[in-house]
Amino acid sequence: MSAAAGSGTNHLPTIAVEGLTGCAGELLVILENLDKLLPFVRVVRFPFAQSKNEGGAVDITFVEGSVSQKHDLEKLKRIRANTRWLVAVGNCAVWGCVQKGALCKCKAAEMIEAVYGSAASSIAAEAMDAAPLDSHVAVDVKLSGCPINASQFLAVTASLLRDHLPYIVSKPVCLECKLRENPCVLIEDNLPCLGPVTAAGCGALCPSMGAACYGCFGPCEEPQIGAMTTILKEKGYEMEEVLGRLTAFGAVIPMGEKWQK
Amino acid sequence: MLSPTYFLPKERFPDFLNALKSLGQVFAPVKVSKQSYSFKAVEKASEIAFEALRTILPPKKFFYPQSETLVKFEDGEIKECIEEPVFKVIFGVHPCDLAGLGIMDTIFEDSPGDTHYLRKRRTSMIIGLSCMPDKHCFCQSMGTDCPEKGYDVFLTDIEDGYFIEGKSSQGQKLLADAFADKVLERAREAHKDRYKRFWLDRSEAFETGFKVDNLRSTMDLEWENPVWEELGDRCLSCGNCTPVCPTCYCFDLVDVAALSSKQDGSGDAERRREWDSCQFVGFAKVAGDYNFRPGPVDRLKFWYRHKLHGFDDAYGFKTCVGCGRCTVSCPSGIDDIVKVVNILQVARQEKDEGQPK
Amino acid sequence: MIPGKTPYLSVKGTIRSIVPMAQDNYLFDFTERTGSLSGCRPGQFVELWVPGVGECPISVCSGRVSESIQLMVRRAGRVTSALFNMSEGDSVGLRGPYGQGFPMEAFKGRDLVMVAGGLGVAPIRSVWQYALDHREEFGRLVLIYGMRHTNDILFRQEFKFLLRRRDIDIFIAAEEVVGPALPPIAMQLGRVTDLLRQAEISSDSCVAVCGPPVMYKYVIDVLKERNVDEANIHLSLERHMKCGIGKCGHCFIGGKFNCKAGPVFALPEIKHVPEAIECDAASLQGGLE
Amino acid sequence: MAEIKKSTIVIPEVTRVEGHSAVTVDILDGKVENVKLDVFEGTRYFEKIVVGHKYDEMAHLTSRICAICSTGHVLASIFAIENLLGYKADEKTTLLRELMHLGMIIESHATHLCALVLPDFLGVEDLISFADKHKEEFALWTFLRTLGNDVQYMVGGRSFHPVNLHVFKLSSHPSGEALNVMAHRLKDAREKALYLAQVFLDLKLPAIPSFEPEYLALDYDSPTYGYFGTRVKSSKSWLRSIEEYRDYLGEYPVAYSHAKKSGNAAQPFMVGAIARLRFHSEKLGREARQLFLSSELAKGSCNTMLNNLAQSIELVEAVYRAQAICETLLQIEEDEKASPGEARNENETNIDRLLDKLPGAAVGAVECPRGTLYHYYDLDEKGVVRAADLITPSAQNTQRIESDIRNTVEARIAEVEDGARQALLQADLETLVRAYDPCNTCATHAVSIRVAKR
Ligand SMILES: Cc1cc2nc3c(=O)[nH]c(=O)nc-3n(C[C@H](O)[C@H](O)[C@H](O)COP(=O)(O)OP(=O)(O)OC[C@H]3O[C@@H](n4cnc5c(N)ncnc54)[C@H](O)[C@@H]3O)c2cc1C
Ligand code: SF4
Ligand code: SF4
Ligand code: SF4
Repeated sequence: MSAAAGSGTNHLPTIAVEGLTGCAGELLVILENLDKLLPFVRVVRFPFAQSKNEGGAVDITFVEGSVSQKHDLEKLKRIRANTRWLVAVGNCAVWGCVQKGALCKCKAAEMIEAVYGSAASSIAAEAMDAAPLDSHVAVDVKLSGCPINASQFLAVTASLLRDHLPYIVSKPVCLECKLRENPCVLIEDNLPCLGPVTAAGCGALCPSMGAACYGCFGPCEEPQIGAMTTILKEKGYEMEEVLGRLTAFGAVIPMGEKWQK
Repeated sequence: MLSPTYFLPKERFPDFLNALKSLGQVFAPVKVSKQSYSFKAVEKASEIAFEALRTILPPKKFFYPQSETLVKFEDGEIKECIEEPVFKVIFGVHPCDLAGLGIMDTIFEDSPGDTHYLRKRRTSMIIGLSCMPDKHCFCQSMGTDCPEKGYDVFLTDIEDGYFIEGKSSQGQKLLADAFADKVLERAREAHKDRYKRFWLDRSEAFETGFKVDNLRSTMDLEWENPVWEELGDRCLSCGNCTPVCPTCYCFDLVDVAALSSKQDGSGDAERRREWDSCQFVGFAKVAGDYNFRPGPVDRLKFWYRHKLHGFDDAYGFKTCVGCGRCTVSCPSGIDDIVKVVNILQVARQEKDEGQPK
Repeated sequence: MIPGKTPYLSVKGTIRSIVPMAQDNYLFDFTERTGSLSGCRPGQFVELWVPGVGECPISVCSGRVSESIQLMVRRAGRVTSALFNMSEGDSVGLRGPYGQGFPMEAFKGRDLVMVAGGLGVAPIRSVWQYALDHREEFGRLVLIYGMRHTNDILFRQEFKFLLRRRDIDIFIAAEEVVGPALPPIAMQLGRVTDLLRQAEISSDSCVAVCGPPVMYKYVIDVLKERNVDEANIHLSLERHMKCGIGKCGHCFIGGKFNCKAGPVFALPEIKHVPEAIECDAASLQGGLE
Repeated sequence: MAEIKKSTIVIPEVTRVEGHSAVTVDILDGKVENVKLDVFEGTRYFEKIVVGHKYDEMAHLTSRICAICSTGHVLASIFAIENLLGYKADEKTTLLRELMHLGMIIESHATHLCALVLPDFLGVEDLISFADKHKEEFALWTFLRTLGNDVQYMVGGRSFHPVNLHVFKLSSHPSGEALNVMAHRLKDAREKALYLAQVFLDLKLPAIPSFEPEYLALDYDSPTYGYFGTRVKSSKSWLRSIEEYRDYLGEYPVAYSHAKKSGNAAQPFMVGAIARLRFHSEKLGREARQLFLSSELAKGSCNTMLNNLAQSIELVEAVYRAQAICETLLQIEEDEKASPGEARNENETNIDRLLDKLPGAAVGAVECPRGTLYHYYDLDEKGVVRAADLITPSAQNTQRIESDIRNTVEARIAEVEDGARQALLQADLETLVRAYDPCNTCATHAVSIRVAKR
């Protein structure tokens, strides 16, 4: 990999970590795993974690958060222009997460009105409908998760440092769940487990603890939403609730449109 | 010459378990939730769930783990990953699972033999255990209801004790030693009578099943039966039916790259296999995004066909052993093989009858 | 018995040369010192490993494999892209040869028709190279090669020489002109099926076919029009493949592992297998017929 | 006519804090005219996001407000709903929730203190030099945050955005073995926590002229220093139920910032570690209490910079308390083994009856690392959220931060125009903002003071 921003003696590839609108979850995961990366990279930008931050070209930029305001968009465009690999990290950046899920129910302006009241207008001028990065710029790699799984993050970085595209599974959570030999909470406890339509990566965290998957990793490849809805309805969940759960983490927007009615 | 048979009174079971433990770590079904069991390491007889019919995962997991590294690339060289297996004793394997292991053996033994599986398999002892079918068991239909091969020792529950047969030489040696240690008795006529009665009663106990002789042609003739679309509409493509199957062997091979400062790609890496499922969208996709099985219906039909006659040609057997795991672990209730086969057979029969003589 | 070595172990192949053939199609020549690939037959394939990225099945496209083995690779995804980033002297892992290949022995003494569509020309090349090396053992040789765009043509240099030979009839066509007006070799506008109708094909010919999944059905129809015996039609099927040795299940179709029993099948073996040669209507739009 | 001078101090992005924020100070004719803490973290309207969702979804939805305090949000939402339904969790559940919360306190305080604050005092600006030149501090941080994370991982299944905490219960309990290992790790961590507190006890603090604000913190009956409660205590000696939070907090949105501000304009109040220690220092364990007594905090100093020290004392307490909880849980497990068969899940069977209390509304609160967090929910008869109100500690502190900045600039107004000393003032302002550990989900050293003439 070319050390695009390589300055002087330091030939290590460069990385940057940036946040748009999110909860800083990925920033935290990356911060916590930085000691493993430091021998192999030079961190040129990471405002969450350090004060001396450089501008200019970078090899890999990890971006957390959704585009939810004009400020985010300007920043994202700057990032795109300066990085070779743009990696969307986290459900916010890949799917839009909860703030995008909420758009199924009402528009951003309505929400601002409701939350900020009289001060709404100045905020509304800045705000945009929350959207994942790829609705605005080209994204090279998408690593979902809320938050991302640390070992997946390290594997993705390892691939990119070799200049290879990483392999990211988009099989359903059920696979990991069965590999861990968990009793199925959807079958045994009638919990509204979204494992069948959610992308694996977490290691089937929730079902392994006896709880229902609530879809925080975003949808798997071609989620069978129709079948999922049918099954949950048969278990006595009301349509309204099922749609609420399916859309909560921002992913399954087509279903959300039905919810808007 | 027939090998000797033994009797183990139930109160002596802990001693028998100790004999097993002296060979290696013992794994047996353990209750893990209201209705599920799992093969886990056990220390005491009280931990064993003797009533367990089907565990969530079949015993294949011991020889073909969910994830294992096959080959690695280290210091610029391609190297084999050989792991020295530790001896395992798997206790409580029912006839359907024994048949399942037999099928796995065939696949992995077929040339070129799979070293990784075979090494682990040969470093183990399988202790079979009799069972009484529940409403989902249909091993009788599949012809896998009697233990034939793939085990070392088999225990038949005859109320106050177990009637024990040794199959392999390591199994017979275990029994001979246990007999010498007075853990086992020689089986007497009364035991043998009860043993026979057990198996007769058991064969009467099946609540469900179908005829297999026409399965192949039925599957082909009913390939367009409307039932497939109905099932497909309910299919989650979650893949739950395959990891739980004693004969599903499909895997994905993935590379795991180590973080490396070598930017020319010569850094260390591992090649790992992980269980995969034919129910996932990308399973049969080839370059150019052409997918041979694009929809849930296509994948579900493929699965049914594979289970019910897929290996007829390749190996001369069917790959369903009738354990009922897929039926109980499908969140959608569409992997009810017995029900589906019955629907297909009825439809076929109607056509046969409708045909002019 | 338990074999000594894991069957997933590859040997090291070093890139000797890389020749760009058409956009996103490069011909790689590897040296392999252990000689484990030297028994390779036309139509067989190897598993190529770029460590840290993955493996993919690639057909051997040279009729003779000794010290070196040639692979024609199209950049399709992760592994192939990683390979494209490599240069001469770099190494990859290779294991094989796998699969049954074309039954060259059975073809001997008969007319041989070779039908290639797109990248399918790679394994077919090993067939014609073999046949030309053993020219006297075959009857008439007919080579039919179709592609989508004129500038997709692979082995252009080789075709220049082949076209001059009298002992092989060659028909090449593209569906559309893209790039330089027409390449400097005899090329028509049309489809593989059009060429098949032009060519003189005796009903007792043997046929070797390789191309995109959508092509097979139409090729078979034309061959049947020509009264070619089904048993003499051999098709190389592409399937998603991981292990190459009949374990991983990805390429399993209708009771057979494509990697072991195939990838080359005689038509009667797969005719009634669902999915084997059908194709869905959607992918036909703008397709071959 | 005399020239009117207008200058502005701008900290465009405060680094090493969670979230994105900027500080602007307008100075007109030698007087501070305006102070703005501008949080430009994108709007996420959580109060609207949660509407239409079921009560049991609140924990994982609101946890996404903030990664560092996610456990706090999870617990506040659970408490609100349990308060509404009149449900009291059993002892084991309560202890595990407290353990989880302490994990967050350890992790959050350690990260704030070691990784975000210490670099100011060590004089390092980037992570690599921090990791390189101050191995010991860097290792200390790694050790403590990993410990906090692992506690949360053990109880919650994830070090943040936990998946195991639900209304009424935990979906699974950590094994005895895990608790045992954790108890030992916590014991080994005591020394490190004490060392860190000593570092902060010994620090010389920059002069920030703070004035005594009104301190607010949760009040509770438990005999140990804690973070959960349903009453609020004020340094103005009043005590009220959290249900009345609107009366005493008064929240209003500000046009220039996306984080709402709380407080009474005339009298800003402060929440967080200093406030908690003021009210509950007598409940601290021996070691933490000794540290407290030997500090300025015990003398009632209101210097904001002491918030760092206060957090370090809490960290010590948290390590001790978490260990004690692990041991208690192990004891409970022993007792359960001794007398099995006692139905533990009697609560579960009553959920339907509990839901009969719906519709209704209630408040839940927890003391997060940065102060009191309130969640208010109004549920309809099916348990679906009709309205919500979520008030974070940072929102409550905003006004006080602004007034601290104002006071500091006013006291050091000469420095504004003095090139050499200006940089120092800016750096101190940033350190000040950071001392609050504001969780705007962030603040750069590139503080600039622009002097405009008109
Ligand atoms: C017997 C056989 C011979 C082949 N011969 C050649 C050849 O000579 N030259 C050549 O360029 N290609 C050949 N291919 C196709 C080649 O294997 C795929 O293009 C390659 O696997 C793509 O790998 P990738 O990692 O670059 O792409 P990926 O990033 O893995 O995926 C890109 C696309 O390829 C599909 N794909 C992934 N793995 C496989 C696979 N194992 N088989 C088929 N499709 C896959 C994916 O589903 C996806 O649609 C052959 C395939 C087979 C089965
Ligand atoms: S994806 Fe989840 S963890 Fe990441 S920023 Fe968004 S809310 Fe936080
Ligand atoms: S518990 Fe959920 S994730 Fe696991 S198998 Fe059942 S549905 Fe799938
Ligand atoms: S199981 Fe589902 S909700 Fe739970 S962590 Fe995994 S993806 Fe997220």
